[in-house]
Amino acid sequence: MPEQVIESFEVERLRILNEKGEADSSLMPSFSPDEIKKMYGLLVLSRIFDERALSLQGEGRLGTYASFRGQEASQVGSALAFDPSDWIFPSYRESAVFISRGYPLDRLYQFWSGDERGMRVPDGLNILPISIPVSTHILHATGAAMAAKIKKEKTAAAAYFGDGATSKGDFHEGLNFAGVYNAPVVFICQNNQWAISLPRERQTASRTIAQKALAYGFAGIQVDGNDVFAVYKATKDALEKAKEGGGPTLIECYTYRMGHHTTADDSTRYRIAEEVESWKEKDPILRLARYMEKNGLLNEESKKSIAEEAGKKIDEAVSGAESMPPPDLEEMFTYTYHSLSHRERKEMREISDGPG
Amino acid sequence: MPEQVIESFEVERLRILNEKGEADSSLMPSFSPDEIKKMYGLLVLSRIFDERALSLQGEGRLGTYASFRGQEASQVGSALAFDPSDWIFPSYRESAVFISRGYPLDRLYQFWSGDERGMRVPDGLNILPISIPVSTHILHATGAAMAAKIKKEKTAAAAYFGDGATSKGDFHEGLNFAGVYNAPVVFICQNNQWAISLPRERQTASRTIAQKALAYGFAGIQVDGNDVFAVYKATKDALEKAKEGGGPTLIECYTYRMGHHTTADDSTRYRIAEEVESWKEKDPILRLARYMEKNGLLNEESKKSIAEEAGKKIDEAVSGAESMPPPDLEEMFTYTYHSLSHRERKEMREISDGPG
Amino acid sequence: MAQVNMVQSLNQTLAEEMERDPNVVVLGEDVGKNGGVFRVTNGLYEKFGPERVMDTPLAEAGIVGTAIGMALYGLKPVAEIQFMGFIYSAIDQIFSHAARMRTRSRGRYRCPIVVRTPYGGGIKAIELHSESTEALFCHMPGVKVVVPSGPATAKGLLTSALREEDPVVFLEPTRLYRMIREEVPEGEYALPLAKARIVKEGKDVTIISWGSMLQRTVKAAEQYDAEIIDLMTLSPFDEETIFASVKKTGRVIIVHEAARTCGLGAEIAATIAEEAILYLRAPVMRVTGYDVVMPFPKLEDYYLPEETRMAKKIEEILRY
Amino acid sequence: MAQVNMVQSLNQTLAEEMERDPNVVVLGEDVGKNGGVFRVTNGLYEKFGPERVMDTPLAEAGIVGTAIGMALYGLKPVAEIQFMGFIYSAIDQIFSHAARMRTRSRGRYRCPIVVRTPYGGGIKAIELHSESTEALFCHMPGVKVVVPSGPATAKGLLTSALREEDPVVFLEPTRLYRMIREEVPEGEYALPLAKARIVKEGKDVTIISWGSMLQRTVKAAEQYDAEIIDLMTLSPFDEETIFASVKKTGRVIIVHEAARTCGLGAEIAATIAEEAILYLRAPVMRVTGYDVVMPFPKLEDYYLPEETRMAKKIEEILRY
Ligand SMILES: Cc1ncc(C[n+]2csc(CCOP(=O)(O)OP(=O)(O)O)c2C)c(N)n1
Ligand SMILES: Cc1ncc(C[n+]2csc(CCOP(=O)(O)OP(=O)(O)O)c2C)c(N)n1
Ligand SMILES: [Mg+2]
Ligand SMILES: [Mg+2]
Repeated sequence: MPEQVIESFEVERLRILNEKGEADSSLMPSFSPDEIKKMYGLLVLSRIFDERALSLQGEGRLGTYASFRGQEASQVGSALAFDPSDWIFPSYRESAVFISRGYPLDRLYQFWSGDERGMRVPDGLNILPISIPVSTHILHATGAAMAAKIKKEKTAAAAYFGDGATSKGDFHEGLNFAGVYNAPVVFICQNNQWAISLPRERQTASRTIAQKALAYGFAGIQVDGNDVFAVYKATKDALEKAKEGGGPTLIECYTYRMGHHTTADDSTRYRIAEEVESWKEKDPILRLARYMEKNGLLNEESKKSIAEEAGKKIDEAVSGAESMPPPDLEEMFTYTYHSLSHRERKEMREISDGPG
Repeated sequence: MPEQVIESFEVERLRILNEKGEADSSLMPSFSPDEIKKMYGLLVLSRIFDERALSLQGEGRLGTYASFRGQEASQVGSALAFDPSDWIFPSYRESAVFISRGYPLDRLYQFWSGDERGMRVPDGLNILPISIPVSTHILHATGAAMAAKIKKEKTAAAAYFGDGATSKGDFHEGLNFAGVYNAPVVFICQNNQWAISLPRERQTASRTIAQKALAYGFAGIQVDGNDVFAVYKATKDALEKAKEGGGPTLIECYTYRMGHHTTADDSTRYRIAEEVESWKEKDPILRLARYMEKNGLLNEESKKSIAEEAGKKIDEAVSGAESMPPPDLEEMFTYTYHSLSHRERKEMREISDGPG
Repeated sequence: MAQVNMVQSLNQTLAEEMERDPNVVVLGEDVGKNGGVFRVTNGLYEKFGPERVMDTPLAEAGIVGTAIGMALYGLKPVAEIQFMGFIYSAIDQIFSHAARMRTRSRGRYRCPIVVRTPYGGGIKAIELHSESTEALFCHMPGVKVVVPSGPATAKGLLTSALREEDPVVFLEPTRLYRMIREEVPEGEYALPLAKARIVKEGKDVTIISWGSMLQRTVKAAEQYDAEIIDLMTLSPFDEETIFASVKKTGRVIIVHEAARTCGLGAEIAATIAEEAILYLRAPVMRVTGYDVVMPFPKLEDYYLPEETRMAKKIEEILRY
Repeated sequence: MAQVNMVQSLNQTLAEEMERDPNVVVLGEDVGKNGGVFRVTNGLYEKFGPERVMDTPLAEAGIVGTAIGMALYGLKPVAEIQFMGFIYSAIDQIFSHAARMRTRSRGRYRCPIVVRTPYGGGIKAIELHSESTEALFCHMPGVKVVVPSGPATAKGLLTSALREEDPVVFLEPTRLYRMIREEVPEGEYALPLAKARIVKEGKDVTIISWGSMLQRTVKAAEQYDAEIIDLMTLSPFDEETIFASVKKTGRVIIVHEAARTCGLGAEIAATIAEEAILYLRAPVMRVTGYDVVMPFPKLEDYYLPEETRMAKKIEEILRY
């Protein structure tokens, strides 16, 4: 047995819907027309949310904002696969996950305008506030999944993160714990090819993100992240497996960040226009629209009315967010601890003695 | 291309010398008889060093000590593969690496007696002080290797660590950086099946440690860690590859911790005697001795004289260590910064005003 | 009431609270079969099983990070960090997440984890096994820091920590684990957090101390009419008890094992100077570890504040 | 001498030192082609190439940990942490290794890395982009902490940091990056570490401040005969300059942006109280951030000490 092969592995890639809008029927989940329309509606709503956020930011009405343009299918497709009882741990680029989960749109704008109250998640909605530090929330998803298992509840947890996040120790520890405890958790990596200015190839020398799961003894799969059906199916399968006791899954949604990293970024400094251009044809909404058109689920008219309806929701959300009264100064102290500390009480008095 | 295999991988295991002392000549590196005798001598010296340390500790003459019994081949075999210009980043269980590198034996005992001066590495010896925090020094090896590459020097770096260390984020970040920068570094994991009381299967769900390299885009190999030839060969190959620009390698030395975790540990609390017993037949020194006896390189007499010579060296080292004067109080301050801070100077005065 | 040491007291408290509240779970390195390297979790694995007493992989951020996730899900996780010297890689999880979950979600989520860790020197251990960097955690809003000084306070404070709404860093003085035996109340026994304890009343000088240093402080002060305060909760700390004592004695010494610079002693001294300076008859003085890396066993006795050093300071302040 | 802002000054200093010393290398997230998110490393990649200006994977412990390895090998690495809020996961590498390499090896090895990071609020950023937890690093022996307050001190201090024998945490006040333009000496210009700077002499009160707060402090004190000290090196800090000023004015205010409890202000106050109390005509006072998590943009103006709050405190101490 001197030189002996002791393990062998494969990594798969899943795509259902191609760029022409043709679906592989052997893999296609059974969606009702309404479900597909719902998907499309959410993709469009998300896109408009994003566009409006960018323009509001340009007018100084929002703070720094992270656009998810191009990643709508990865977010909507996966988010729709969850049960309401599942727990979602998002990062900062997941507005479409929040939207798909039914998060109040005005609160999202409120958050991005620099107001913590926007992340006061409504009771009963199982999603965490945005995690600003990259990768670190992955461990929380694993922990929640471990807790679900301990409590013998059939819920799963999921963390969303980017390709850059896979480099950090928390990713490693989170996936390793998940493997060891066989926790019902799904790791959803939106590999959008960039981490600010760092291209995917310089982030890690592994050829796929999916294969990183091998290090933890469970499966990783790459999906076409601009194919809403494939993302949905991969997530659904992973969630079912998790809840059946099959353990964690790493899903790499292979997609692209069409915009700048955030509104504070200028991506022309580090990437070429042709690359961005080449992804336009792969647009996830375009692709679903083509499929729907082919299958009589969408026409020019319905397209327009869906967009209009979404636009109206966004209008309302913006005015809702902008009509919220500013936070009380006390807000700053109220949530540090369960109840105010002696010191905080003194400091609050100091502050309310007058400005500054 | 719906469901498509996009990557496939294999993990190999290397063994040259079996438990009966038979070597696979097709894989055997070309050692001179003297080289083999040197290996054997170091294995024996290390074993005696370790045994003496345990008995000194029992007598209260050393502090808490970490025995490496059973892991001698992993340490000596790998350490001998380095050039003097290579840089070694050890953990706390690598006394035999220090010994093979020519580290003064008395300083090792001095260290374990609770005296920092024992880790004053002699000038010109490229090894770092023991890293007590597990896993964290792996990054230093990667950094040193990156530096060697930047400076265009043909040196490699190596980190030694245990199976437990692979769970920590620093392992992940260290290996990922190494992959990205194609750094000349070798990661030597002594998988001794236990991390204090945690068995390997509960440390990670991956079936081998070696396969973790796949996550970073470079090769991992498992070697029989009780086979000094295989360990040597794997390390030598990895070092050569590294220096030729071939990048990093992860080597999993599959071995066993025969003793307690440290002298402060009682391993009967968590593992069964039969398991320990079953590894006795795999003893790395026994195995090399059998090989040498078969090949006329060792007999009862030379065996005895080697042991005696080693014993003498150890005696000298112990009395050397024990005759060192205690450290000056000032020692405590001298090395905090390059030169004493104002505050330290005041504090030093306070202390030298009298005890306490 | 039985005479027990601190390890036993902590162990019993954990067992009792786990009995009482099925949501309490324990996780950390070697806390299971091995019962923890100091045996604080001894027998819990056998009693409550592997789901509630989890031996984790070797990863401190992982331990605290998964504990945070568990807390969010509704459990009450007690994470053990094997030695305080290894908490640094979990600081990010504590500071960036545990401390902020409540404020980040404007009260929707809370993160009531307890992070237990042995701290302090005096056990002749090697590097990073003797840290006492409690001040780091006191600087971070949203975290509470609690330190018992003996078996009884260990029970009272751990019980409260386990019922807290906020994350608690719970520091256990390694040197005292088995040194002191005392009577510990049986059954429910909770000491309120953020309240200090007057160990001994006195008129001439107030000595504020905690955890590992308390027992030495008491000894050092035997000959004096000193009021000794065991701070117990370091953050947020009990200013009221301190001020009341300062008003009485006019002299204050703070004793801690941590390095002087930016230790908690500085904050206490600054607070007293700010708010009670008119009562002071001498400058607030500190007896602390030095501003150096905690030395190895051969020198650690010179690093750690001990009775002679404390007594000298008491003499000095009384002469002032 | 040209009028430049702090970003330009830091950028030029890095370029000059990289020119002078081939061992200086820069590493961090987006420091290469992108020139850093604040453009402090702008143009260095083009000038010195990818081997000396390394865009790293997203991993803060990785950045500092590999920098330590590089330093051990003989390079002079300058690691950038994109925002101070992300330094927490690298604290273990800084505390457990960089700070200890010299003492651990009894002087055989040194670890002269520089960890640069933007710190402080006032730029309307989201969570963890406005931290000012300098005190954490001041509590750790073996690390130096340096903070410039404008373009000129930025050059002088960064030059010295880049020539230091010990690890330096170098904090750059984000709010001031582009706010102040001033003349910066051309060519070699090094300000000694561990030395404070008297920005303005005065008789009535000493105000100690640094980094992000200095410019506001100067404005707030305009109407008063205040002596203003820019501390510049926070650890080890310059007691001599402080004591000399205290002796003159008898009144001290310390201003920092960080949360009050266990901030560096506490240490300075405690030190003054211990060693110069007889010169004090009023308690040492502090104007600081509050003991809460740094709020989001909508409330951050209320968190950050500004001129009115400072002026009030000056009035208070002068009345004392
Ligand atoms: C721990 C941490 N380090 C650095 C940053 C600054 N930062 C914000 S986003 C980002 C890149 C993230 O890339 P990726 O994970 O691929 O996610 P994407 O932005 O592409 O969605 C960086 C470096 C951060 N937020 N957290
Ligand atoms: C960061 C860190 N966490 C915890 C410890 C305590 N500790 C010392 S050794 C050890 C187990 C290490 O196991 P492994 O990596 O397999 O090495 P081995 O001891 O088996 O050689 C632990 C938990 C430590 N030294 N460092
Ligand atoms: Mg990305
Ligand atoms: Mg091991």
